[in-house]
Amino acid sequence: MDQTLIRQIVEAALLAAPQPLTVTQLAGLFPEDEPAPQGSLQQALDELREACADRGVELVEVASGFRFQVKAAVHPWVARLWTERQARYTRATLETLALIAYRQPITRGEIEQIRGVAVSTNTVKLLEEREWVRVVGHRDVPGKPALFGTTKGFLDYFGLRSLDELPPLAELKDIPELEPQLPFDTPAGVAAAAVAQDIAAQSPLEEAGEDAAPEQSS
Amino acid sequence: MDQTLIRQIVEAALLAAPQPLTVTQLAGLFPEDEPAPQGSLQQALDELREACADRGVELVEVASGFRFQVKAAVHPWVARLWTERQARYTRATLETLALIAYRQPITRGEIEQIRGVAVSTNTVKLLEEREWVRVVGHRDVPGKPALFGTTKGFLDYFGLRSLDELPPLAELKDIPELEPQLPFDTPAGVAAAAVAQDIAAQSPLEEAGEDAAPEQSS
Amino acid sequence: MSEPIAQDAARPSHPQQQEMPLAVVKGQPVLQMPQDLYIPPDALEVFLEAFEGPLDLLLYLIRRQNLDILDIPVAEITRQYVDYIGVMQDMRFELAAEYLVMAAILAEIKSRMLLPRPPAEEGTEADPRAELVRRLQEYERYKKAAEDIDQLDRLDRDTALASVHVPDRSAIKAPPPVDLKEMLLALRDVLKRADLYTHHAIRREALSVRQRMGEVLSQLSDRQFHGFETLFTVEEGRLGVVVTFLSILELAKEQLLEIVQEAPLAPIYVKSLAATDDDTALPDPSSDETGADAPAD
Repeated sequence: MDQTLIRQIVEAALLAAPQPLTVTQLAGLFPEDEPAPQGSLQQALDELREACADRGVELVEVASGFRFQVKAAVHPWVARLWTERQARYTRATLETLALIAYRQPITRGEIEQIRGVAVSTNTVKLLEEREWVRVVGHRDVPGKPALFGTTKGFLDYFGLRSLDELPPLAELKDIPELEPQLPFDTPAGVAAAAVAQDIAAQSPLEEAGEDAAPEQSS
Repeated sequence: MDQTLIRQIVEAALLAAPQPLTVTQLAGLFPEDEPAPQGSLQQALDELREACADRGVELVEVASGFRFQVKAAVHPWVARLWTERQARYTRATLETLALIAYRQPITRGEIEQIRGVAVSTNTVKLLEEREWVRVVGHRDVPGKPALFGTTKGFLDYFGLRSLDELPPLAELKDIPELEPQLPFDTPAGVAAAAVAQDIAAQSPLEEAGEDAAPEQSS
Repeated sequence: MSEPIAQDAARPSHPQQQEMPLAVVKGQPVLQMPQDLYIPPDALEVFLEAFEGPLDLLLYLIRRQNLDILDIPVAEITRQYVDYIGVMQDMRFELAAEYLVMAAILAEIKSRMLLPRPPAEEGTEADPRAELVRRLQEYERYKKAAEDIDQLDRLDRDTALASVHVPDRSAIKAPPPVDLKEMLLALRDVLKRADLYTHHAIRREALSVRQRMGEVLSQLSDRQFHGFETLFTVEEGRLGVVVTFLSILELAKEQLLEIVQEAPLAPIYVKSLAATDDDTALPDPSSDETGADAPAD
């Protein structure tokens, strides 16, 4: 079978399928009596990936297979197709997600212990509704709290093939300032300005307090 | 603005949009203070159309705008993404198949005698269409009933080198010990629900690919 | 490449350029962070929303303000935190509780630092700050991890799925999968029933003979006489020859085969008595049936 035809089939299938496709799934497109030759699918994927160099889309591999996606460089223009703003996620949501991703399986109580603050039911529900996390079991302690883990959908959404591709967890940082009798030597005015800048930079106010649903302001 | 970038934006937008886009809609992707130069969008569309010559998709203009679509030439393969499973075979079909396998060559009348019930023409036709059984001759008695036997395709499907590899009938009598491991003894409703779930859960591709050749007229 | 407007529009617009308000509390812009950070009642709301809890606030104070969190006026902070309970009524009380717990922890650490330790325990007692430091460090790690995750290119925000139209959505119909066991179970049921109709009980036989019977019939489908020997394939070995021979005998028994020998030791010829497919113009014996499967079970 012609490699050009195989490449065309793979390209068309990846663009026609509503979800990423694995090499096995791609192989399933070919009838048994005329299968794609050994290695030809991988070759087609390589060729397609290279052919994207100059294009507006790229071929990426995520947890559940290969997919074409819009290049980040042109996405800002493409995003104007959708008038409504994309969901933004609060720090509470992202920190909860991070703890589930890096420490799974983990209970809500354990998340609260590390964050030092209650995790609202809505935060967990939001992550479950997005199908980014799911209950993977229950810890065998009184109350049988649910253990949460991340899903393939989480990896797909963030363009990852596996959890290994998450950014490495930072090293523990020293907290040298935690010494007694350290003078509070920063002038109040300077400190206030620093706080103001920080807060403006991370603009926490506009995303705080709405765990329930990511705002879709437009 | 660079024509390459404009082409990339147009390509990405057409691939990201769920519906065809008009030139006006494409122009709307560019901010007012940095619009796409006069004619550049049409040029981008022309370039993209030409670039599809060797690809599995093509750029076409339809009533509501431009869109990429799967080329008819590769559609037979791509269509296997949406393979539908027909309903499972009835008990009558399976019994008929088993009797043909174990007692070939056998006429329909003989099958009916053993089963104690009539065998419909459709049942046999179904097995013939699947190319699992075929007429190997006709018994030389009044009515010249067809003698059925199994095919090589039957052996291939079940992974047998010869009929000898089917379990001896004597072992079948002891099958109750075998039964608990099998899913078939679940109540019909439960089993059907489980099957339905299976089918819903797994992508159709995973089970595609044993017979129906993609040479489907499109 | 120029920065597209879409990106800019995603950021909230701040109308004032000269001085950004720290926050808006009760409709009034707050331009200056109150000096006693941990106490001001009006700023409480700001903090509760700007920080992800007491650990976050403490980290901030340590990292950015060089504040010695242990050198705070415990009596004062305690009094004011208690005052906040009133303010908290119409706010998120569970958050206030967490800040109060943290204040209590700080107070406890401070008091333990001030009190002379019993000599016996001096060597063994851990620094009361150690646990707090450990928690702060661990929280800081995951706070960073959350920021990292937020930086990942993600669908909808940074990219979108590319897809094309499929002009022909007609699905291919695939026949149902069949498990061998499924078929065997069906057969077992037949056998069980057949036991009731005893004269049709099936006895065990070599299936290879059955298979070969079909093959021999196909070979003879031209209804001509064939040499007996031509039906055997030497390459199959002795077993193959025996299987073929048995199948010929079985076919003869079932009157599907005619075996002819003109004289002793003369060549043997066989001819199929089974009609070929060409004869299918004969009346279909099934025409008198309903055409539907009678219920089997």
